[in-house]
Amino acid sequence: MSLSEPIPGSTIRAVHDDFHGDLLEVSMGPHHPSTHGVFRMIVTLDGEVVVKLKPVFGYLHRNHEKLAENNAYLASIPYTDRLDYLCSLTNNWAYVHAVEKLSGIEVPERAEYLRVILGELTRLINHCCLVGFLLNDLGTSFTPLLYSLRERERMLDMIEALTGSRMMCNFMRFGGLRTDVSSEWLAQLKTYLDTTFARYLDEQDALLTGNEILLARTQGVGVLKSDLAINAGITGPMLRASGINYDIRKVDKYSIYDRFDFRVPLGDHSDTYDRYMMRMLEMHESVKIIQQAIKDIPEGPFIDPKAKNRGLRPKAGEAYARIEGPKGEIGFHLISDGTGNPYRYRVRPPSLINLTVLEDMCLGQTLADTVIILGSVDIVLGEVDR
Amino acid sequence: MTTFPIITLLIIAVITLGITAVALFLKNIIHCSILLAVSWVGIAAFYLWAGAEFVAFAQVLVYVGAVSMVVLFAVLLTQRKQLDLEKLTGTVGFRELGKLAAAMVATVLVIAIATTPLTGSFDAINEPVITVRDIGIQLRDNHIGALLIVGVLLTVALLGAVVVASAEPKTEE
Amino acid sequence: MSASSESILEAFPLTIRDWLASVVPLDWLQWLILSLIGIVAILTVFGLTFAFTTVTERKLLGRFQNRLGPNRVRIFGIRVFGFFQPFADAVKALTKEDIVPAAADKVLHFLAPCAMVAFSLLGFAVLPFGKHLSLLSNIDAALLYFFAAGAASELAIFMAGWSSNNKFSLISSMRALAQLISYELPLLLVAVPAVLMAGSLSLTGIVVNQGGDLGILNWNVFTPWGFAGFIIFFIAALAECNRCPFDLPEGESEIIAGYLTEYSGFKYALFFMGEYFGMMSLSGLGVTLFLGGWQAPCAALAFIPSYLWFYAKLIVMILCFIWMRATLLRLRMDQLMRLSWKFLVPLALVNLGTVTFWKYTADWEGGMLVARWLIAIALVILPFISLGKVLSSGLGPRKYRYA
Amino acid sequence: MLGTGILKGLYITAKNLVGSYYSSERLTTIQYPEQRAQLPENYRNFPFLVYDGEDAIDGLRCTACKMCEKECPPQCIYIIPERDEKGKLQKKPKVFDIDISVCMGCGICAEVCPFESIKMDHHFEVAQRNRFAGLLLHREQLAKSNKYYHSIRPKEATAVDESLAEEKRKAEEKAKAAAAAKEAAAKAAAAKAADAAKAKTDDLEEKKN
Repeated sequence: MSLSEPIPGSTIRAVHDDFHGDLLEVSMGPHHPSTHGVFRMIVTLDGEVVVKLKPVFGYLHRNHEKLAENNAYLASIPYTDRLDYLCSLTNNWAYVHAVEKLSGIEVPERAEYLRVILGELTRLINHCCLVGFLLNDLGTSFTPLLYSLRERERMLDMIEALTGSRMMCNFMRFGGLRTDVSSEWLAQLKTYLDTTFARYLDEQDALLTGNEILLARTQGVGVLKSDLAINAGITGPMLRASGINYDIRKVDKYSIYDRFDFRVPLGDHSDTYDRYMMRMLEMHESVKIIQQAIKDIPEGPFIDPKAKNRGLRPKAGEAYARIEGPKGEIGFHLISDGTGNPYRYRVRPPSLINLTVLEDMCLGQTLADTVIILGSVDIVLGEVDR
Repeated sequence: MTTFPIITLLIIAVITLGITAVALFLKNIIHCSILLAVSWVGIAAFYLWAGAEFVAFAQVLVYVGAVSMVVLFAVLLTQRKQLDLEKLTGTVGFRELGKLAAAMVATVLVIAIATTPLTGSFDAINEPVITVRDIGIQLRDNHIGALLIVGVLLTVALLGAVVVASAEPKTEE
Repeated sequence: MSASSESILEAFPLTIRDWLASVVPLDWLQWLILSLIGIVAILTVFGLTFAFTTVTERKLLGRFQNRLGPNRVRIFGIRVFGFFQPFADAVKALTKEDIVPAAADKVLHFLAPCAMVAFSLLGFAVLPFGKHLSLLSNIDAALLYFFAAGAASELAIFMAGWSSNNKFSLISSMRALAQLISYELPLLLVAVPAVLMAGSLSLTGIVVNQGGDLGILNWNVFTPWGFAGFIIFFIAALAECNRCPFDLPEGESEIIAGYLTEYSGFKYALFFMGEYFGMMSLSGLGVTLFLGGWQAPCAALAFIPSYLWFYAKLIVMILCFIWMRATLLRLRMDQLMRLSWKFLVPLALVNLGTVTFWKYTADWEGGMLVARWLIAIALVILPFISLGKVLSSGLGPRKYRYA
Repeated sequence: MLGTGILKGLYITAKNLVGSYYSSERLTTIQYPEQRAQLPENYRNFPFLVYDGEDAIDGLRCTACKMCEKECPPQCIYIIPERDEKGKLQKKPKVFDIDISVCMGCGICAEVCPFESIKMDHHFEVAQRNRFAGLLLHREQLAKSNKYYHSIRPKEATAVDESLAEEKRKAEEKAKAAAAAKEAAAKAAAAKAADAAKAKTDDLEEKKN
């Protein structure tokens, strides 16, 4: 199934071979400390080198899409929180974006600004979480992970004060947001980003980016060639780590992203270290976007009063809309037949599609590297299995 | 080390020989190799009894530390699927050959034991206690040649191993 | 240190021991009692240190990570910041069910933890805890004995890994063997300079050699070869007792708990006891070789008994172990081997060169003394930098372009 | 030079170690049973029914319109309206069950409820011994007073009370206006009737004369 030819030197040969000795088939099973959830890899090892890797997932399948077909449009917004449970606001935004495109609902200015702020805040949460988990897989006994989680807790507390729940926000509605965002909340966010979060970023940078062991363990490991990345449909920081300039915020210019100036970092070596640095640099950019958005956010309605949320019946038709989620391009493809329930409701999960190239990256690497490569792909099983 | 009467010598001998005998007749090969390592500790006990600490600790360090690992690695990597042993040792001729070799080794050992003049009585071991410093001086003065040759030999072997290990197979890019 | 200036505390443990021994009539029985008291003393002191090291480790790790360590264990209503945790752990370890896998090799599975603890305890026999306090002080090949005792612990790890009949344990015992063997060499090589300077293999001789009027400046660690030796020793000791940057045998994120996977209950606790005893005996050796054993830092402080100085330095070294564990990432297997064979062993060999230079230029004075120090420092730093460049060639933080 | 990165890392962890002893910025642990975190006002967990006045069941604002039952995504609300003796639907729920083992606390019921009667609660210690009976909350357990609602969500509760009061006032005005209009209409009708009657009597007189 792998799209590219096997890496020269990795010996693809029979598992049971009396002369060379048997290959060891190890199941890093659904119940493994570093698979970020219920995900299984059947790894065939020649000594420590990986010869074959078969990912097995589906343990967290909750029938999300069939459920949405039997629910009203409004009722499936809380279910999108549970897709990628680390960043529920961007899931909401992607779904609401698709429904607005399907039924032609307008979104007022202030709502657009607030959506950008919350979307970028979720990106910060996801990236600082990922950096922590990646380094936890590398073996530090939880230290960088707990620094990241401490910052994430502060951000989640702010989101809880706004939306009512830390991770299951259910905050976006067709045509805007559920409630308005108070100016004190925005001021509190601004001071937090300028002081505590900035210090966290510098600390994490100093603690890890120059660390010799991290360099040795991640540079040159799990290389994903750019042509394979494009063919496999990889999106998000993984694609940009392979040096391809494709960020949907710049390509589609959806919502009001054209008003903010921010840069998109690109990697040259497309290895695990680049994927890790992509997330670190994107965090700096997201902080810049939020500060610009807070500076010139207009007054006005937080939701389009004419937009009908309850009992929405969009006219028959079909729409696909996508946004740049923290893990890549998350898109919703909705087909409506005029009734209250969507006829077809399809989610484009970036984690699952980024996962398809896991074997190509792990061939020829050691068992310890497969764990970090899986960590750098940044998957959340809720989104992979849906 | 205080000198010990003859009884302790017998105890050590019995224990060591017992362990080696058990090691020979066990079915599980891993158990045999580990019991072999324990018997080397028994031999170190002989040296301790005789008051030669340096040799005893060297024996434990070299044999129990490193050689037992080599034995275990060898046993581990050549683990045959439980083939029956007769088929392996081939025709009857090998068995005869085996007996002959054993006999020759036995005669050599017996001659060696018979010809070595044993020092006076067993119990009163009162030769001067040799400290490590004396061993060092002896090595430096009388056996300097042998010491240098062995040193160079070991270093060459070590560096050879490092070079062989470090030269990754060319196929890996 | 003339006997008269000694404080009564210095010889206090000895007077108790001799008084207890004098009670017994027969002389060989007296010899038995003397050694038994010594053993019991070491076991209690280092057993309690093991218990409280586990809890200090968890509390310090917590504090490193901005959280509180365990503070819930309560005996008769007193909480003492959680320092009763080891007793709770002991009870838990004893009461937990001891599961032995069906296909496991029962005999080896049982023997492995016992062997592990036994071998790591052997090392304590020769460590000079105080001026008079050393169990086997009359052995003159003490250092060789120490390494002989340490070398056998690989056997225990192999037995554990092989007998659990579990793929992950097998991989991890292979890793453990390779790691322990390859890090024993730098450990030995770096101990040789201290022996060379002291002129004897016995550890008490090495500690006495580090005495003298300059106090702390006499310690080996404050000479160029001593400092380099101490760093290499520290790295090798980390690897010898499977501590953090080298805890590959039980790398949690890769092969779960490695050779400990199939152990539970008291055997699991025994393994940890073995690991901590190994850590304490190795840091004890480090203190003896480089940090001046039981020597007080300066003459004025000599009234504090010598065994307290040894214990303080031991605790400082254990805290450094914990600090490493809280910060450093884990190396990959081949990098770990490359670090030992291509970096630590060559540096240790060069260190031998610097110490011979240091010994034969002992009588340089004045201007020549400065030259001696500079040459020695150069002999230490230059190979470190060049080998470091070779080791980390092609690795380094990168500049990123923005689209 | 090799090792500087590691030393920088060690410095950072040491700084955190020392920092955690004095700066509350770093040490954020809350000892849960003894100390409790202050819940933000918008925090939502499981729904509850608001009742005015003293009696829990009569004062319920809920009129059993089943709007929340229809809109609830996991369908975990079950309502049976009250019926009086003649079987006519009353504006009161006889049975109002919420299965909080199914409810995911999304707050859509509170959003769509036209009568401000179901709101999201702050009470999160809901563990029960029995999974089925224990977690199926009935009308009695769900009903909580408006005073409690004010205690957990002061801003929102006051806004709701004002809107209810304002609605009541508008309703009374409409009722008064309607009443006034009715009287006017009645008067007008009466007046018309009177004119008609007068007109009829005039016709009679003209015919008579």
